[in-house]
Order: sequence, then C-alpha cells, then structure tokens
Amino acid sequence: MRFILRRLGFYLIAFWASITLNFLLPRFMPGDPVSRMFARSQDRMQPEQIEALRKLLGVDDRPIWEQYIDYMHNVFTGQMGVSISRFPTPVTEVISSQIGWTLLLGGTALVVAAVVGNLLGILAAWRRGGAIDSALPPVLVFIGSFPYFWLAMGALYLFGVVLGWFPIRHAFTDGLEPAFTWEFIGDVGAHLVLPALTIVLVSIGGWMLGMRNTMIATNSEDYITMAEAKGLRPGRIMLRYAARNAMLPSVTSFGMGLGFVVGGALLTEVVFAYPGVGYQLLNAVQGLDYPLMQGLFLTITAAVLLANFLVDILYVRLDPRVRSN
Amino acid sequence: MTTALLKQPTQPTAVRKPNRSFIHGLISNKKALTGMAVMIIFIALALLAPLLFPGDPSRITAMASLEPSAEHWLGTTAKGQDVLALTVHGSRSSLFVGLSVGIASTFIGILVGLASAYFGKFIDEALSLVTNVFLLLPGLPLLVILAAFLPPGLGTVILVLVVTGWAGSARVLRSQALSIRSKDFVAAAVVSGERAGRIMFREILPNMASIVMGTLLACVIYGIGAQAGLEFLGLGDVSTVSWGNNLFWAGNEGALLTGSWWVFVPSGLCIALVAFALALINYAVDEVTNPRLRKIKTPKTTPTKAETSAAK
Amino acid sequence: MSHSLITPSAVSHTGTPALEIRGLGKTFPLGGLFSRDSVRALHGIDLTIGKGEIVALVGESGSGKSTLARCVARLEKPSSGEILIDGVDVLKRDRFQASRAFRSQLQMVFQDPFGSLNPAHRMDHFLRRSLAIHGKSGRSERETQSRLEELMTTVGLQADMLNSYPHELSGGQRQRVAIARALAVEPQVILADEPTSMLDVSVRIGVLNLMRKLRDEQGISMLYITHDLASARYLADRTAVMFAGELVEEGESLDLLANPAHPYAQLLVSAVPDPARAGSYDPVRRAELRKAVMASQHCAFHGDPNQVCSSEKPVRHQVGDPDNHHWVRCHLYRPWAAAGGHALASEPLPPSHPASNAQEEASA
Amino acid sequence: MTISQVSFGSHEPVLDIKNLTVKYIGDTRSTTAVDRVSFSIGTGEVFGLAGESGCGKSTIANSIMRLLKDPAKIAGGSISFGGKDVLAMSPEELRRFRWQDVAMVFQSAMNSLNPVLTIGEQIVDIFTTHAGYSRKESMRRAGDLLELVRIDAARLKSYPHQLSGGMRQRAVIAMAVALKPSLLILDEPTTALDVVVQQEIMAQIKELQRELGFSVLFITHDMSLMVELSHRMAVMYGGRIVETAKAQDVYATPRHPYTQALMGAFPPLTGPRLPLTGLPDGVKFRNIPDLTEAAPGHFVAPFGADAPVTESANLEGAAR
Amino acid sequence: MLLTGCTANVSKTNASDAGANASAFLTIPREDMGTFVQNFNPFAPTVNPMVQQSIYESLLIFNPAKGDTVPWLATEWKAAEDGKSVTFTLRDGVKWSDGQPLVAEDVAYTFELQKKIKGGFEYLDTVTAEGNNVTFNFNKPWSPALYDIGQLIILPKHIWAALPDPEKDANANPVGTGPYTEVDTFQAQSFVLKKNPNYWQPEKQKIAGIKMLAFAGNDGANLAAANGDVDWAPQYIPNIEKTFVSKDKEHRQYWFPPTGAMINWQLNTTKAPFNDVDVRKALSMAVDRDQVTKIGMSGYAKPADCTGLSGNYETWKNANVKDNCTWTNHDVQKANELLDKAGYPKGADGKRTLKDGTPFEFKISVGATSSDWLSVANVISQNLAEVGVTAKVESPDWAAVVAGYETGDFDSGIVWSANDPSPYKYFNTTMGTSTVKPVGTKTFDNYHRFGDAKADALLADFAAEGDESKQKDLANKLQEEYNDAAPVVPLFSGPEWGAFNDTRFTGWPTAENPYATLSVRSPTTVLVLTTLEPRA
Ligand SMILES: Nc1ncnc2c1ncn2[C@@H]1O[C@H](COP(=O)(O)OP(=O)(O)OP(=O)(O)O)[C@@H](O)[C@H]1O
Ligand SMILES: Nc1ncnc2c1ncn2[C@@H]1O[C@H](COP(=O)(O)OP(=O)(O)OP(=O)(O)O)[C@@H](O)[C@H]1O
Ligand SMILES: [Mg+2]
Ligand SMILES: [Mg+2]
Repeated sequence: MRFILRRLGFYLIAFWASITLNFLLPRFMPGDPVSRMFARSQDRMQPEQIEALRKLLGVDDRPIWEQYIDYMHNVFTGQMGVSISRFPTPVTEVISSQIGWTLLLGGTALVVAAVVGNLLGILAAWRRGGAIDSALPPVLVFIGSFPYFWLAMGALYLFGVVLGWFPIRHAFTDGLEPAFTWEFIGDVGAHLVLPALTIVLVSIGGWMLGMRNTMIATNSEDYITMAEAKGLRPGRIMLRYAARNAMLPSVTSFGMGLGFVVGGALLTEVVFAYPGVGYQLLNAVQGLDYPLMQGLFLTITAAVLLANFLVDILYVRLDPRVRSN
Repeated sequence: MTTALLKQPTQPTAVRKPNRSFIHGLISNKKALTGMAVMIIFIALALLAPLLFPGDPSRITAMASLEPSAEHWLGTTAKGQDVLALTVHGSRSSLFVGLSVGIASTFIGILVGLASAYFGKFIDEALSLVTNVFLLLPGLPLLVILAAFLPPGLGTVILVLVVTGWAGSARVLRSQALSIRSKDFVAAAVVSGERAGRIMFREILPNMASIVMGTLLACVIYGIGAQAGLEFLGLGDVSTVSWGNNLFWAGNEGALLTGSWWVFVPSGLCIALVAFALALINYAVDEVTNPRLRKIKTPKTTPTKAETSAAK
Repeated sequence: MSHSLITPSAVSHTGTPALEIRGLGKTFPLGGLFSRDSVRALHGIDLTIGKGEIVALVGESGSGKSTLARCVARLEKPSSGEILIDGVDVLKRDRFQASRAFRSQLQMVFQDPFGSLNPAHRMDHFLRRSLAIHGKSGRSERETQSRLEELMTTVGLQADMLNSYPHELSGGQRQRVAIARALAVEPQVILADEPTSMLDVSVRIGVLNLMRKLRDEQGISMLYITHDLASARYLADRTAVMFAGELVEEGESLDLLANPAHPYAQLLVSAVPDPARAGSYDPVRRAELRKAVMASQHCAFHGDPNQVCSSEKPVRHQVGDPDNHHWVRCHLYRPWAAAGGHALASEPLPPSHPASNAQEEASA
Repeated sequence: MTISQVSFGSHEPVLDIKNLTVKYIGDTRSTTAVDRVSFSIGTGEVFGLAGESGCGKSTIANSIMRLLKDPAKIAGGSISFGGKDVLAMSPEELRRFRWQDVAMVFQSAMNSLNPVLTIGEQIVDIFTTHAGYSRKESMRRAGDLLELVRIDAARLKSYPHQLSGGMRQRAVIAMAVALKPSLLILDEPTTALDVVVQQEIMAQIKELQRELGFSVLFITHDMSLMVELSHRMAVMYGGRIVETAKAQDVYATPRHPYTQALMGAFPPLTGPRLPLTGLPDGVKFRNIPDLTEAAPGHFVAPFGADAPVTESANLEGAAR
Repeated sequence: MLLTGCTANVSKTNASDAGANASAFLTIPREDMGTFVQNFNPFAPTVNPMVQQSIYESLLIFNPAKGDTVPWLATEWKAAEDGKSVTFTLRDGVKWSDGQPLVAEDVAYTFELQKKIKGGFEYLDTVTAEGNNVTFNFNKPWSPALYDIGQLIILPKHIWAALPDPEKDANANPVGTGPYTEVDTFQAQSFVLKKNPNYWQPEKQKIAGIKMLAFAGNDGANLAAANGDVDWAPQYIPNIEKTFVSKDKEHRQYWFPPTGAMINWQLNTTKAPFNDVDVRKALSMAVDRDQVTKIGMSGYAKPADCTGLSGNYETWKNANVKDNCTWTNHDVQKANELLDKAGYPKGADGKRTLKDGTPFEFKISVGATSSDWLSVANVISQNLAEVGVTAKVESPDWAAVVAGYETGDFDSGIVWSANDPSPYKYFNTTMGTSTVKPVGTKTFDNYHRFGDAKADALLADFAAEGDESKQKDLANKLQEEYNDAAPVVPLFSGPEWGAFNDTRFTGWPTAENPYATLSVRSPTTVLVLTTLEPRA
C-alpha cells in the first residue's frame, strides 16, 4: 500500500509538472490565435473585426500568474474552456468526441504488440537458436526501424488502395450509426486493422527482444534450474517460472509504452484519417488554440499517468516483493 | 605420474584491458560488423555529398516526376528535383541531427545518472522525479508543441528532441550508475580520499562504457526517427534537405497517389537502414557484454544426445 | 614463520587509543522522503582500539558489523556518537565530509576483493592514486615507482603485477593489493570488513598472516570484522561480540571464546563447526540458549555490586580476571531488534519435535 | 582406474560415477571443469566433496541431475544411479528421475525459490507433477513438510522474500525430501547463512537423513563442517579428486599438500594459537595424476616437487 | 476478403443504378478538418463546411466564373443616386427550414448581430426593414457595399434573437433557408445534411443530401477522390490528370478557373532597396512566372499580368495595360539592365550589392505549412540567383510570419490579396495611403506599406461612384497607376480548385457552362447544389 501511495504522490507531482509546462509553453509562443487564424483566412477581415474576434475569443492579457491560478483552478474543476479553432465548442466536447478513438487505436496496438511480442520473446528465449529465435528478431527490428508514418502510408497504399483488402479511412463506415451491434463492432474492427497493424509492426520488435533478453537472463536464474531439477513439465517451467518473472520488466515498459504509442498513433491517425486527437492536436498547435492544446495535452498526459498508475497497481499484484515494501 | 607443485607468478592468460576486449568483441561480431558497414557507407555518403552532387540538391534540374533512369538513378520529384541528390544530401541533416541528439541526450543522461547515483538522497530523488516526469510526458505531443513554439531550424529540432529524449537515457544510465555506485570499489575510492568528480568520471563512468554506447545508439535512433516524424508533420525546418523533409514533400506532392514510389521509398528506406544498422550494433553491444544473449550454435546431433545439456 | 606460539602483542591500555568509538548510533530511514520509519542498525557502541592492537568484531549476519565499519570510515553518516582518532573527535572536526587528513589516518579493506578494485584500472593506478592523494608519492617518478614496488613486496606480491588488471589476479592477490592500497597512505587504523570471507579457503590464512605481520612490523591498529570466530581467535588480541546493533561482550580473544558469558556469545561459540568436538550439537541446550538470548529471565551476574542488573539500562559486568578486560552486558537487557530484527528472532524455537510423526503422515 | 569402494552404509552404491569429464565449451577455448572423476555413494551414506571455489563441485552435482546448461558438455564417463544409466535417459524418464530419485539443495538456495510464487505453490507443484495428488491433498502434505523442518504450516502462503534466509533454506530442504528421494545432493547448503542457523540446519539434515535413510552428497569448502558431517569425503582440486578417504582419516592425517592447506585454513577453536600456513598465492597444481591408495581406504593423488613438470597435457584443465 | 465491402460501398455503385443514385448523398471531402464537431455557428472562426453554402443563404450571389450576379434571397436591389444607400427587395415565399417565413427583419437583425459580434461594416449607418424591402443606409457614398452586404448570409431572427450568447451557441441543429439544412448522422469523421423540408425552390433539391467526410490533410482526401469515394473534390490534387482523371476519364473532370485571389510577392517598401520602383520591377522581371506556376502550383494557376488583377476581375481589366505588360514578363536581361541602371552593380562573383555596398540579400518569408508557396518561394529564389540577387527562403510558423508582416518587420513574403467582386479593395489594400501604418504599428491589410496619393484620389472616387461603367473607367486608371508604381509583385491568380466525378450526379459547372465555380466554400456553391441531379 505504501508503494502505491508513493507512486500516487509521484503521479500527482508529474501531473502538476506537466500541466504547468503545458500552461507555460503556448504562452511563450509568438503570435496569438487571432493573427494566426487571420494568416490563414485569406485576408478577408478588417482590423476592427480582428479586434472583435480577439475579444470574442477572450485572448487573455492578464499577468501570467493570474492566468496560472485561474488555469489551475480550471484544471481541477474540469473546465478546460472553449476551443478557439472550434469556437464555440467547449474543449471537453471536442476531446471527448475523439479521444476514444485514439485510445482504441493506441490501446489496441499497444496490447497486441505487447502480448504478441512478449509471447514471441518467451518462445524465442525458450527455444534458443530455434526458428523463432534466429529468424524473427532481425526481421522485426528491421521493420521496427521504419518511421511509423512511412509504414502507415506504405500499408495504406498497398493493402488499402492497391489490394483493397482494408478500408482506407476513418474509424467506421461513414453513415453507420455507432451502436453495440456486431455489425458496427465488426466494421470498427475492420477499420482498425491497418492503422493498428502498422503501429504493432513498428513496436513489436522491441517487445520481443526485450522479453527475449530478460527471459534469457531469467532462464539462468537458480529458481529455473531448481524448477527443472524438480522435474516439472517444461511448459509449466516456461510459463509459471520463467515467463512469470521475466514479464515484470515488461509490465513497467507497458505503462511507459503508452506514452510512445499515443505519439505513434498521432502520426498514424493523420495518415489514415482516423478521427482521433492526433490531427486535432496538430491543428490546435498550428492554430495556437491554447485551450484545446492544453486540454489535449492534459488529457493525453492524464491518460498516460493513469495508465501507468494502473500498471503500478497491476505490478504490485504481480510482484509480491513490492507489496510488503 | 606426479603432481607438479609450482610456485609461479600468475601468468595472466589474457593481458587485455576489459574495454579492449569489448571492442574486440564488437569487431568480431557479425551483427556489429554489418551495422558498422552500413553506417560507414552512410557517413561516407553524407560527407561526400557536396562532391557527389555539387550545388543545391533541391535545385530544379529536370522534368518533373521522371521514373528512375540512367540519368536520374532514383528519378525526379514532382518538382523536377533529382531524388538521389536529395536523398544523399538528406543524410547530412538526418545523421547530423541524429548524432547531435544522441550525443547531447547521452551526455545529459550521464550527468544526471552519475549525479543521481553518486550523491543519492535528495539529489537523487529530485533528479529521478524530473527524469520520470519527462519520461512519462507523451513525447510526440510535447515535441509537436515545442517544435511549434521555437523558431524553425535544425537547432530547434535538436533542442526539442534532446528535451524530450534525455530522460530515457538518464534513467538507464542512472540505474546502471546506481549499481556501480553500490560496488565496493567506489566506497574504496571514497575511503582512499578521492573527490566526487573524479569518482564519478574516473571510477564509475569507465565501467559503464557499454551501456553508454548502447544508450547513445538508442538516442541516435530516436533522434533520426523523431526528426523524420516532426518534419513529416511539417514541424521541422522545411527549408533544409533531410530525409524527413523529403518525405514531407513527397507526401505533399502526392508521390504515392501518382505512383511515384521512387520519391517516397528512398528516404524512408534510408531512415530504416540507418536505424537498423544502429540497432544491430546495439544488439551486438548487448551480446558482447552479456554473452548469454549470444546466438547459440545449434548443437550438432551427437549420438549421445544426453551429453549436451539438460533436456528442457 | 616459526612454529612458536603466537602471542598477542603487548598492548598498552594506557596511552591514547588509536581509535575510540563512543556511543555510536546509526538509524537508517526506511521508505521514501516522506516516511518516518527507520531501522536502528547501531546503538550506543563503545569500542576502543589501542595502538598496534587488533580487535575482532564478530556477530551474526545483519547485526551491524559492516554498518559500524562504514560509519567509522565515514561512508555513512552516524546518527549519534563520537569517533576519536588519536583523541580527536573527527566528526566534530570535519563535520560534513571526511577530510583527507582523516582518510590518511584511517583506511578500510573491503570484504569483496572482486568488487573493491575497479576493473577498469591497473593495480598501479590504485596504489599511485593513494599515494598521490595523500601526498605520499615521491618527488620523482623513480621514487614513486620504488615506493610502489616496496608496497607490493610488503604485501607479498611481485612488483610486476602492478601492470595487471584486477581480473587477471586471484582473489588472494587482489585482497593483498587492496591491503597495499590501504597501506600506501600509512594509516594508523585499518578497518577490515570480512577481508577473507570471499577468498578461497586455501589462501585465507595467508591474508590473515599478512595482517598480523603488518601489525607486528608497522604497528598498525586494526578492526577485524568477521563472523568466523575461529579466525578472530587466531588473529585478534581482543574480540567484541555484536548482537542486533549493540556490543554484548568483549574481552581478550582466547578468554572470550573459552568462556563466553553472554548467552548469545555462547550460542555463537557453540555453533562453530569444529571437528575436534564433533557431535557437539545439542538441541536442548540450543533451545535454552536461544531462549536466553531472546528472553532472559535472569542474569548470571546478578548481584554484581558495581553494576546492578537492569533490563532497561545496559550495564556491563566484568568477567574473570580484570587483565583480560572481559566484560559482558547484562543478560536481562535485550537489544531493540528493529525492522525484521535478526536471524534468531525469525527462527522458530526448536521444540522437542517428534519429526517422525510428520514424516509418516507425509509418506502415507 | 576404479577405486574400491569403502561405503559407509550398504555396499550397494546408490550412485556410481566413473571417469566423469565435463567441459565448458567456450568461444575460443574450452575448460575442463571436471576431469575423470570417479566416486560412488552407498545407501545411507553421507559423502562429502570439498575443494576450493571453481574446482568443479557444482558441476558434478549438476551432471548427476543432468542440469548442465548450454556451454557445458559431458565429454566422457558414466553416471549410473541405482543401476540406471542417467546419461541415457529420455527426457520423460529424466523428468521422473529428477526429484523422485535424486533431489538437490542448491548452492544458493535462497535464490532457488521462485520469488513470485508462494512457498506452498512451489511445494504443491512437486506433488501434483510427480505424485498426481489433488491440489488440496498436495497442500496438506506441503504443510506437513514445512512442519517437518519446523516451519509453521501457515507459512505456505508466504512468498519467499517474506521468509528469512534460514527459513528459505529449510523450505528448500523440505521440498528436497518431499518425495523421499534416495539421494539428496546438498551443494553448499549453508554458505550464505549465519553460523548459528547453519549449524541448526545441518543438524536438521542429519536428523532427516537418519530418519529417512537417504544418501547424501554433501558439497562444501568448509572442512570443519564437512568432517563433522560426512562419513567419507573427497577433496577436489582443479576438476580432479586429489584425496578421498573416511572423513576422520582426512582430518587426522591429510596427505595431499592441498588437503593440508585446506585443513590449515580453519584454525581450531581450542588449544593454543599455532601459526598456520595456507596455500601460498599463485601456487597451482597441474597434471594431477590418478589416485593411489596410500593407506587402507585412503586414496591420494601422488605429488612431489621433484617430478618433472609437463605443461602440455592438462594445461587447460580447470584453469580459471 | 469480406471486408472490402466496407471501403467504398455507395459511391462505387453502378452508374446505371439510377435508383441508388437518387437516394445517394453527394459526398464531399473536407481536407483540413481531421474531425468535425457539431457546431454550425456561422460566427465561429472556423465554420463547419456547408454552413454558409447549403444551410444559410445570401441576398445575391456573385459568380466570378462568368462575372454575373445571381439574385438569390433578394429578387432585386437598387442603389440610391447619391450612393449612400441600397435597397434590397426580398423574394416572396422563402421560408426557414422550420417553416417560418423569411422576413425583412431577419435581414436587418442579421446585420445588427454581425456588427455586434464580428464588427466590420463601419460604413453602415442603419438598416431599415419595410415590408418586403430592406434599406441599408451608409455614412458615406460607398459603392463596394453592394456585394459586401449582398453576399452575407442571412440568419433567422426568431431563433438567434432568443439566444443569450449567439456567438457562443453551437447551433447544433441550424435553421436556415438553404437547400440542405437537416443535420443527420453526425459523427466526428462525417456528417450528412438532408433536404430542407421548406425550401423555396423544392424542384431544385434533386439530390437526397450532402455527406461531408473529414480528412486530416490533402492526402486522405485525394485518396478518396482517386478511389472514387467522393463526388466532388475541391482540394488541391497533385498531378490531377494522372492521379484523378486518368482513373476514369469518362466521368472525371476538373476545372480550375483562375478566379481566386491574386497571389502577390510583397516587398517591404519601407526598406531599401524595395522602396525603389525599379528594383521592384526588376525583381518582378527576374521571376519566371511560368515556372512558378508550373512547379509551385502544379501548373494549375495562371501567371499574373501587370494589372495585378486576378482572373476574378477579367471584365475589369484595362486591355491597354494588359497588352503592354513589361515588368511581369520573365526577362532576365532586362531585369539585369534595370538593376545595373538603378545602381545595384554586379560584383566579380556575379552577386549584386546595394547602394551602401552591402550584398543584395534578403529573405522571403512563408509560413511553414503552405508547402505550395514554399515551392513558389524556392523557385523565385532560384530565379533571382540568375540576376545576382540572393534571396533566402525562411519558413517559420505562419503566426511568426504574419506577426512580422503586421509590424512591418520583414523583407518580403508571399501573401493573399483581397478578392471581392469589385477590385476596389484590392487596389485599396495595395496602394491606398489610408491602409498604410508606420513600421511597428500593426496593420492587417497593407503589409508592404505602400501608399500612393494618385491612387488615393481614384479610390475615393471609385467608392463614391455607383455606376458600374464609370467605376470601370476609374479601375482602368487605377490599373495604369498600379502598372507604374508596381506596389507589389503579382505572381499568379489563385485557382479555385475543383474536380468532380459525375458517375452519380450530373450537371456540374464546367468551363463551357460556368454557372458557378467548382469551389465548395464560395457563395456559388449553392448554385451547384441546386443544379446537380442524380444520374438517371
Ligand atoms: N542502507 C541501508 N538502509 C537500510 N538499512 C540498512 C542499510 N544498510 C544496512 N542496513 C540494515 O542494518 C543492519 C545491519 O547491517 P550490516 O550490513 O551492518 O550487517 P553485518 O553485520 O555487516 O552483516 P553481514 O555479516 O551479513 O555482513 C541490517 O539489519 C540491515 O538491514
Ligand atoms: N557457464 C559456464 N561457462 C564456462 N565455464 C563455466 C561455466 N560454469 C562454470 N564454469 C567453470 O567450471 C569450473 C567449475 O565450476 P563449478 O561451478 O562446478 O565450481 P564449484 O566447485 O561449484 O565452485 P564454488 O565453490 O564456487 O561453487 C569453474 O572453473 C568455472 O569457471
Ligand atoms: Mg557485512
Ligand atoms: Mg558451486
């Protein structure tokens, strides 16, 4: 319990640090959202209109610390303001309509990559020098060396356009009403395959090799030899003794991995026109849409921190040693 | 037969510095060799680019969207630039950014890691907190925000990548430094009266050579990949020629849509090759320092199968 | 070496001791920054080492022997107490960090010769640095070199080993280099924390003999930490027994091992394997001793007019001949075993257990 | 050559090792860790194997259970257990052989428990795999086993880190005797422990051995302990056996210089302080010949400073 | 694979399947919105697609492709003699989609609201509604007002007046007069607008509805277009012949009328040497506009001439000026001569120096996200090298670029220009002194800070002149002045991208039938929406 509390304290500090960073960064950016919008709106506005717009959007001229206090207050009361680029939609609404897709994409990719990668790693380490061990790692590392977006574009054109095996855009067929029907879920699944696959392909090699290496290290632990000496069945030794211990570092990486996957998903979303927050963030940044940007960053960070916290709790469940600590 | 009772000075069997055997191990490792060969080719290309393709590589020199031919080995872009020239010149910025990011992040990582591990207590708590916070912040979103906030240019890209990339290396290096810190030879150095700086850099650091190298390589890979990602999103310095920018332009010009794969493939492949080569070296470093990871020769089928080892 | 009896050096108990520890305590905080839990690893240690004296510190694993050495070597900051070298309280003198002057007076030899020599450097480096840091290197390179060679010979190594790396030497050789490194600064006191426990059995005695030689020839005082009572008896003039962070008994080595007074010391002595008294293990006696250690009901020295027995305040009773400087802590007083305590605490008391019954069930 | 066995227990050897040679195949050079070692252990006998670190003791122990991992290779010799050729067993046979016939307490028994499984689960594993008991039944037996080594059965639910070193060691010993094997290998079972605990554990093993009647292969480098415990012992050096005899004989009259050095490393607890000498640094024995019988039942490898030094033959042997 | 069905179900249906076409939605991609939010507020800075095209309508529609004006919610309008007012007569029988009739108060209220929320219309004094007529009174004679007012979309007063904060309302279910107003199946990635049940010309609602798809960039939208998943492709498509048309020559067409705004290369005329008209002209001559449009704009744009007017103003152009252009034609030799003469000599290294001896070097600033203009700037930079001038392309973020423009802290840059039905604003913002602000003070339209007294007089007359033929005379004179002063370097007319796929719907505007442009964001879009019909 102490461990959990300690971690919780850490996450709170991390959260505070990131929201502060998030507050400060955009305020040091040159220009303001209105002139930025103006730059892109083909010179149609009059100076007075711009002033009016400034007022309308509430571009803040108060001292920074006042804004900061306000901001902190808002963050903890869940008020993230109104998006500037999507004015007058509240930031929460913009995010809530999209974050789900990002989480679905990122989460699916992460889980699949971690599970499959770890399984492959376990098998590779268990059968040292076998087919999986010698053939897969170089291939996966090579694929993993490609940038996310490159692989995504390649896959999109090859499997989506040329071969036509998979849908090439969006999270589900346009016009379908989201519902908990098999049809809809299947449709979402079909749309998820390619984007998730590209993320999985890029990240799976790391999982596999990481697991393989820890597993090899674990295999030479005394308790594995002991398990062998006990005459246990090989499958049991592999899973209950070796893999069970070797997966502990993977569990930690899993939490960390989420942050990276959100990043990878961001690029992938742009390529597949996946309606997640990735492109929205880019847009918000380019439009200097502070509230949205802050809201997104906050949400992503909170999601990552929360996930890490959950992973920590899981870790405590998996590793009895930290429990009593 | 009799036993020889010998009194002799121990004749060291291998009079080799441990570091030298590490390098030797690398040189005799196939993965490392392949990786290094690829890297050398790329570095040579980067250095020779101005000689091979003099002048501005983004100059418009030919008809647009030419397929690869004898004249333009990799064809031309939709603007009529020579793809090969762009690719070769692109290696300069990409490798430069990768190396700078790698070296800078590793350097910060070393400082933070060593200071954390050596001084411990409050300094360690504070530094690891900062490290962990940076580690948890979602990298790319932060990159995107940072990149938009600073004026464009390679310097910015490097700075941004270092800001988001140092934490990973610091964490790895800290844990390694911590384990070395707890070794008796550090305590022995303290007892013999060495000062903190000397202990950190002369006693602890030399024992981290392989992990420093591994971290460096990983950071370089990160740098190259993240630069490409940023530039692809148009957040890099669009006016430089680099692999990421080449891909950005390829995307802009609809290279894939028009079927101009030759514009799209080379830069991506180069990124992958460099990253792959570095990853190979990295795995080789792992293998050399941790012999258990080495590829094992599949045991020959000897008649007494029982002899080999414990059956699994 | 002659096959004569080894006699302990004539230690004068009068002059200023080389090292004096007074009321030393150490608590380790547990948990993070915000936690107030702690382990008391050391408590009220008083120990004196005279000039040219070897004192052995024995005790169970985790009793705080290493912690004591590390506190005295100022690798850890003691929580309380004083450390006097040559009568000067060094904790007061250099408050925040050990000074080089202190380092040149006190040196330490570590348990693990594989870990205490940096694998990245040659032997030459270790000795040279020790000389250089404390201004002991010669005016010329020649002089330094000859100084190095002399050191090597002192610890019984060939000078040409200066050029080798640690991994090229055997454990015993390494430990000798570690000793040479300590010697290089010409210290007054050497703390040796289990210097032989990681060595191959066959070379252990050689290192012990070397330590004795140094004491005899150079008059260096030593604190010899070990859990091997036999070697303590072999090497040390006096032996101190540590239990759960406190000293419970101290005295002239032969005397103490022959007549241990404290139940814990008795337990310790009885546990040492010795073919000469094979079959000495007596579970009943053992159970009694354990019980006495964990919860003594009476003290053997009850009635000592000078030191009235008390379970609260540790008092020392003198044992036997005053010349042996043998004292024991009142049995009623039990150290405060914190945070998991000591190994004894967690072992069940062996009952007169009908082991056969259980076995029959198991095999049924 | 074979050594006529002087067994303590029955004359029927449980384990018979002949000319066992084990090599570690390295990238550049190979080490012979065990070199033509022969010995046998009779029923109910406690056989001690002493020697410095790295002389091949654990390698022999692991060979008996065929636990050697990859670079190790049994290059020659035979191991027969109760008449069965251990080296020829099929994987399935081997699996059954392990723990049912021979059990082992590892050198680092503290680390030989799976840190993420409870003690109970690890014991239950043995019963369910080998005896086919139900989980419940296995758990009950596991509790009995723990009580056998004087650990409260409630501790079945504990994880290894929640037990002290001594308790872990006991738990491992309990596991080792779970299936009543005919041979128990103890590979330095107490090195990491406190003397007090060590003695109690050794006493406990002795008691169990008396009750259950298994044979013991006891490995240590602590001569005092070994002499106290074993009936017969062998001293190893550099992969070879240099002396083997009844334990008391070795204690009373060590013949090989190395054995003498070993005995000298443990000063006595009683009597006057006599100066002892260990083996000087850097002294190495090479080309250790086969044993000859120096006294009845006391075999020693011949040695002598006058003999010519032949460097070639076994240079690689046991070089460390 | 079974999954194929999901990809492009509706749009790939057989062309002969008339029934399917009749019920199909007109599918249009939106390339710069990765996702939609249900916000149909027309005051939003980034308005959802189709809000101003199919939901709300304006009084009149100016069609730049043909240069004519189509009466829409107003059937006729009349400017007062003194040019100080204009009166619109509303169409009878127009109803809001909720069934309420459109009344003159709606128009008056719209302008009130517009002024309150967004400002502008500073010339507008009062708006009076009288029966069917709405009269706009100005505080000065102001001829450009007609289109300014006429093209503003009209909102229903009965809805908007009831809102406490109209500008902050998401207007999730808009009520408008347009042909397709009913929001349906709204998703972040797509939404559908269905028929307005009360449309005033129901016979023109021949398609079942409009479906908008969100894309995070051109790539995805282009892919959809190439794949035949959308009917209308208004975004930039690279190499359109190959990537789009060639896939189905029979049904796919594109038409890029040069009716967009003029894209100018603006030089900061407060700085030497750009204060020298010869330099501006010489630099302009050094630019190879064919190459610029070919490489930068994929050949889709039309090079500018020295009137500075884009294709939008074809009818306004002064033929005399247009036919005798000098400084907008690529002529390296003349450019060199002009620079030599003006006193910017070429050094031995072929590089020119300024009058103070420093190198002739400057920066071209373009926002990093405008990749097409970046290419343009790169081409210009290459062109200038041939006359010994060094131009460095700088591409920070747009905000930084614009910040520099606004305060006058820049060398040169590429910018949009005003694009109204009348050229008044264009000339006013390129040459009008009233728009010039000193360096350091922010300006929002005359970034290059050029003012010309002669032009000022002409502009004043123009604004006061209600008669179009007289306006044309003034415009001719303005063009002459422009030709002389070269206030900016016009590069090319911004094209109105537009391509379509008539597999399912027919009746698209083309060069032969330019009843509208193919833009989906211009006022003419509604003309297309009311013309298209499902392929039978
Ligand atoms: N850094 C530390 N933090 C917390 N507790 C510590 C620390 N170092 C030592 N301890 C605790 O202090 C006590 C004494 O440990 P110490 O290492 O001094 O024992 P020792 O007598 O040297 O044992 P051994 O014979 O095993 O070397 C132990 O209970 C240990 O858990
Ligand atoms: N995995 C391995 N690879 C190569 N050599 C090995 C390996 N394991 C052991 N050896 C070598 O085999 C020899 C015998 O090792 P072994 O572990 O049997 O010694 P030991 O007598 O048990 O030593 P200790 O008393 O330290 O346990 C040693 O010289 C060692 O260097
Ligand atoms: Mg210790
Ligand atoms: Mg061993």
